[in-house]
Amino acid sequence: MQQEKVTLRELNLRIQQVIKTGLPEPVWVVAEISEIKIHSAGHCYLELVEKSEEEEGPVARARGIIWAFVFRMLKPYFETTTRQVLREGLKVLIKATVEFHELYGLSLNITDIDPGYTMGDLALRKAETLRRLEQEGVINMNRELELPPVPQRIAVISSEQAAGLQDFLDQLHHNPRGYVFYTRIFPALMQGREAENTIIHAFNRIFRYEEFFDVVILIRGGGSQADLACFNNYRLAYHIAQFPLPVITGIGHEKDESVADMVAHTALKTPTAVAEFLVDRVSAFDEHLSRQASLVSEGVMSILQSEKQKIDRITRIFSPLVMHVLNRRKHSLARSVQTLQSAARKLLTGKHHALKDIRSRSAHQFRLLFRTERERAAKLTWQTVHSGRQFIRNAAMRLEIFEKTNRLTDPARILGKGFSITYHEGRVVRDSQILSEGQSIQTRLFRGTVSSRVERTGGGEPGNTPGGDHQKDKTQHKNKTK
Amino acid sequence: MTARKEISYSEAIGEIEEILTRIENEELDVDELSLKVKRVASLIRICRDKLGKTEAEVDKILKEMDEDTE
Amino acid sequence: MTARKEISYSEAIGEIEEILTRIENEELDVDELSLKVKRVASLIRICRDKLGKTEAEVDKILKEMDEDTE
Amino acid sequence: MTARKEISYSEAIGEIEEILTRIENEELDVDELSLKVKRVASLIRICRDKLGKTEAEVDKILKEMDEDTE
Amino acid sequence: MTARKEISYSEAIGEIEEILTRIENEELDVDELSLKVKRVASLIRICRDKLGKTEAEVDKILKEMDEDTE
Amino acid sequence: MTARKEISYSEAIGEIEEILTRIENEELDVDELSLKVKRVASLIRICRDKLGKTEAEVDKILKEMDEDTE
Amino acid sequence: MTARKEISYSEAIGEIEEILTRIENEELDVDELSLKVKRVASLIRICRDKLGKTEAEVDKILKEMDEDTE
Repeated sequence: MQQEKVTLRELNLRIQQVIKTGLPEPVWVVAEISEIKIHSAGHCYLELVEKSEEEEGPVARARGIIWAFVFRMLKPYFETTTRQVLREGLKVLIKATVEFHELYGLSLNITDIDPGYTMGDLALRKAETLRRLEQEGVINMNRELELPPVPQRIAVISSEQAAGLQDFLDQLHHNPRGYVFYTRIFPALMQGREAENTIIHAFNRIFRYEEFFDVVILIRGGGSQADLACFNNYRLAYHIAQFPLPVITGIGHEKDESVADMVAHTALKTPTAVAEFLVDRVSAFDEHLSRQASLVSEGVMSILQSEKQKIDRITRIFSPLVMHVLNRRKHSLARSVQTLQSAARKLLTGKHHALKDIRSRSAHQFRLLFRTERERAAKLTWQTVHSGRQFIRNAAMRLEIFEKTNRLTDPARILGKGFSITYHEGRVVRDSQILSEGQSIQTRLFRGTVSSRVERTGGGEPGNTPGGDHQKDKTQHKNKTK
Repeated sequence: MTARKEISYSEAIGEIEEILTRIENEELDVDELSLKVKRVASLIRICRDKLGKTEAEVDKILKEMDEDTE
Repeated sequence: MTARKEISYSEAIGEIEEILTRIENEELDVDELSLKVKRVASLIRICRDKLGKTEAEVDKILKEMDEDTE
Repeated sequence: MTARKEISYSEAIGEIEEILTRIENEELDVDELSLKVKRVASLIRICRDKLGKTEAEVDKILKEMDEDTE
Repeated sequence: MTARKEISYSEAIGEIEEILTRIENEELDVDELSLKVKRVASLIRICRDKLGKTEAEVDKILKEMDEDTE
Repeated sequence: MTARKEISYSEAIGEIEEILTRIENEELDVDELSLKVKRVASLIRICRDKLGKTEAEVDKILKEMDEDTE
Repeated sequence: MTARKEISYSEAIGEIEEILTRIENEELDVDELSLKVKRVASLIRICRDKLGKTEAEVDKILKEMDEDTE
């Protein structure tokens, strides 16, 4: 077995040759910066890794270098575009030529970084954080807290050395109205790897004095190179959102809004703005007090005024009212006087008339009575005369009838007319049958009497001959005369 | 005559009426009849006299009354 | 005479009317008639006298009343 | 006299009316009449006096009231 | 006198009106009239006095009030 | 006097208005009237005093407040 | 004094606003007014004091906090 033996340098040169021919052009590589170091000469050394969702630790690793002359150009461009410091943990798209040095090994010579990729990635991560906070229902919690009207007791989370902090404190404590603010600094790193933990630690300390403080201020000193990455982190955002005191941030950049800003009660751009906000709020309260005071005084004055008017009005209407009532009473009394006069006079006049009536009625009745009585006397007189004469007339008439009857009855008067009366043995004969032949009868005439004998008798019934008794008598008599 | 004069008007009338009734009822014999007729005539004369006298008296009184009225 | 004067007006009227009724009903004997008519005439005269006297008095009183009024 | 004065006005009027009613109903005898007429006349006089007196008094009071008013 | 002074104004008015009604309805006898008219006159005088007094008092009070106001 | 001073402003106003209503409705007897007018006058004075006092006090407080503010 | 100092700004504002509402709704009697105005003035003074003067007590608590940290 023949073995070719090369030296390491020969080998490395051969690898160098293979890589040079195999990867002649620069390539765009996606990687995450796991370490970054800037050399004193201005070169930038990076360690790049690729992480997998499934596996622990990186799945690929490579070193990279940005030469000082490139880095001087690249760094400001990247940082101003992304508003991110080029730092570990950042995902980047780099343009690199693969180089292999026989002594230093494999290295990527970075000639360009695409800020657009990193920005997209940051935005993605921010969106992810927000979605999570929302899902957990905490995203609005701090915002929904009520900011006290006077945020006077202030817990400040800031880096102690930051220039922004000093500005903030100066502005707050030297406010023109002289309002008192109580501030307490809770130091924390505001950038870099430890920022997140120290800030959370500061929040935890403040939490112990929850009752004491009105508000938590999270501020960061100025500087355009601000690294906002930690303020987009889920853990910090979660702490802020859930914190029981309102959190006001002054960490913002001109254009970007971090997740911390979004979940905080109030987000302002700068510490100065925060100080101004707090002073304004107290000042607004102060003005509200003044306004309330003047409203109270106006209200009271208006009540007093309207009560005065009411009393004035009562006073004004009172006297005419009383006078009116008294006048009405007077009038009604006067009316009573008039009524009395007219009614009394009317009554008396009525009585006069009644008396006069009764008098004339009396006279009339008396005279009527006399007339009646006189009429009665006259009537009685007339009646007496009439009755008396009637009486005598009646009596005379009766006598006349009697006389006439008597005259008619007289037998002498009948005999005068030619009638006669037949007697037999002294008795008047009425029936021929009581007589028998040969008997003697006497006949009385108007003048003198005749005696004769019966030859024969006939005709028994008086009914045989029509006519009264007289006629019968007459017949008998005639028969006898024959 | 005196006794006869003392007969009152109504007694006279009564007797007249009685006789007339008897005549009407033919209770009387012809012989009695003419006697009674005579009696009635006499009674009527008496009555007439009385009546005449009374009338004269009453007329006088009534005339006086009438004069009173006028 | 005294007793007769004491008859009251209405008694007099009553007696008159009674007598009149009897005359009208011919309850009176002719012998009584002139007496009764005399009585009536006398009663009527009494009534007339009473009336006249009373009227004179009443007239006087009424005249006085009228004079009071004037 | 005293007793008569104590009759009230309406009693007097009542008595007059009663007498008039009796006259109208012819309950009064002519003999009583002049007495009753006298009574009526007297009652009317009483009433008149009362009225006159009352009127005078009332007038006086009313005149005084008028003077009060002025 | 004291009893009369203690009558209240409305009682007095009430009594006046009652008497007036009776006078108007002619329910009063002539005999009572002058007494009642006297009573009304006296009540009216009382009322008038009361009114006068009250008016004077009220005037005084109201004048004081007016002075207060100015 | 003490009891009267303790009446509150609104009680006083209430009483005034009640009396006014009663006066307007003529519910008050003339006898009561001067008493009630006196009462109203006194109540109005009380109210005025209270108002004046309150105004002075309030003025003082407000002035002090203004001085505080400056 | 201590109790009064312990009133918070929002309690003070709340109380002032309540008083103001009652004033605006005219629920306050005139008698209460000056008291209530006094109270408002006092509340405002308390607030203003708190706004402008450092409270030793608060400083003390802050100092204690420093000791905590160390």
